[in-house]
Amino acid sequence: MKITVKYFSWIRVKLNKHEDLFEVNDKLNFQDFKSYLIQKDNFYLEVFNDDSIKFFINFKEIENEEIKLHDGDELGILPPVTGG
Amino acid sequence: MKITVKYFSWIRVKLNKHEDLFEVNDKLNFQDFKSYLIQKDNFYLEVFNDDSIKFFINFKEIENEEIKLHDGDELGILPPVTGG
Amino acid sequence: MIRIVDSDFHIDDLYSSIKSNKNGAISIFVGTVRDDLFNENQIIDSIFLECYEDLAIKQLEEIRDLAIKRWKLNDCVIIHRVGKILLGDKIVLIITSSSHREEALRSNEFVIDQLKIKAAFWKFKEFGKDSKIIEAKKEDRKKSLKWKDIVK
Amino acid sequence: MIRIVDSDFHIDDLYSSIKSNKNGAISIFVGTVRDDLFNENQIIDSIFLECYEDLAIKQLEEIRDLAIKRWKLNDCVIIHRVGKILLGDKIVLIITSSSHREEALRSNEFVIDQLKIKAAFWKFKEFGKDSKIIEAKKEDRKKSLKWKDIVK
Repeated sequence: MKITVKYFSWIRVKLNKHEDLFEVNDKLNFQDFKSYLIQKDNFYLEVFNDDSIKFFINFKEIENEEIKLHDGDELGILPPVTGG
Repeated sequence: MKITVKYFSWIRVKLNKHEDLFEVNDKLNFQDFKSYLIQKDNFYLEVFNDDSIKFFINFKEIENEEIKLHDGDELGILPPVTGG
Repeated sequence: MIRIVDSDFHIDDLYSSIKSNKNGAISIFVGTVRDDLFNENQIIDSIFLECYEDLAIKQLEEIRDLAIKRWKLNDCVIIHRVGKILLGDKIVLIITSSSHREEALRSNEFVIDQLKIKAAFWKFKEFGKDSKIIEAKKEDRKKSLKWKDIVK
Repeated sequence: MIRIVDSDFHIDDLYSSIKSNKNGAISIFVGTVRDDLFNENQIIDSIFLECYEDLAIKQLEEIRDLAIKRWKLNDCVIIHRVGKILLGDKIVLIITSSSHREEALRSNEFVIDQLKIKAAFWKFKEFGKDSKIIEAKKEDRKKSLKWKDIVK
């Protein structure tokens, strides 16, 4: 299945891209997907260990890391917001 | 000396005029002027007994009733305001 | 800027007058003619605003100066209409501008609370050729008390 | 009305969109680009606003709906700019309209306080081709806590 990951703020700047499209095994949950990303690039470890960062699946904040992912899901990785 | 009296709100409506010009003796203070007005028309008794009404001499609220009046002074008689 | 005016005005014009690179937050309050002022089954579509202009200007300036001093505002604008004002139209507009939102918001509320009880304006409901005084509200007096210890 | 826009806007147009005979009080907040964001002796004359648009719209709608429900507002408008914004220009505008001023003012403050910590926007200072992230402020998080018991 395909998962889009969206980057913002300093993460977008550091990675120098707005998004990635990952092709992963079906039946992954968010926790599995985290491990997958960390394995791909150690940078994600920093992201997942930073408790100021929030994660959204399809525009809904993740409350339980065991949430199942589905084909076409969009993961948003959000550093602290500074709008207004 | 001449004293202008300005009427507003229900007082203006009741008297059906915006102002009066009174020719009075020199050396009157505000208290004397009150007596003068009440003598002229009993209606002023109602006005001076109504503690919701405020009195201004030359756009300054009267704090001491013994304040001296001067030729050309303007007395504003103000029912509770309702602007904004 | 303090103005007593007898016709409607544009908010953008007044906003332009306070535009400054020092501003981070601007609060604007608009008071309008509300239809539930008219709950007596009478055909009314306007109010009439009376004013003791020279005194009102002085009072609005005093309120503005207090607000600027207390909250270190960059600017404060007060515009008040007089005369006939139609249902839904603006009666008063207050702009407070500051570096930070807390100051802009708090001072804006102070100005409208003070204006309601301290500035020489009087409202009448109009029906046909007749008009009726709108009574002062006790709540307005109560609301203004909360500023006693905040603005000295 | 919730809008994310990439150019400046007129306040009067937005004010017209909420005009109603039910309104007695309208509070408008405008957040602008302030020059003291730029205190590093760098030649800067703008900020850049990044946004996660689909999420931000949803978050702004949630904030608006909470405000309308809690203060029984007649309307609530939120406009947020994105992209390059020049010094002094508007970043955000919030309108809350109500019968009474207390509700309009309080809800307006709630909306800006929430927006600051909950909506997916990010600010950068721009100098030449370079840009630098503007850090989140701890005070904003503290300010938002005061609403915890007021809006549930």
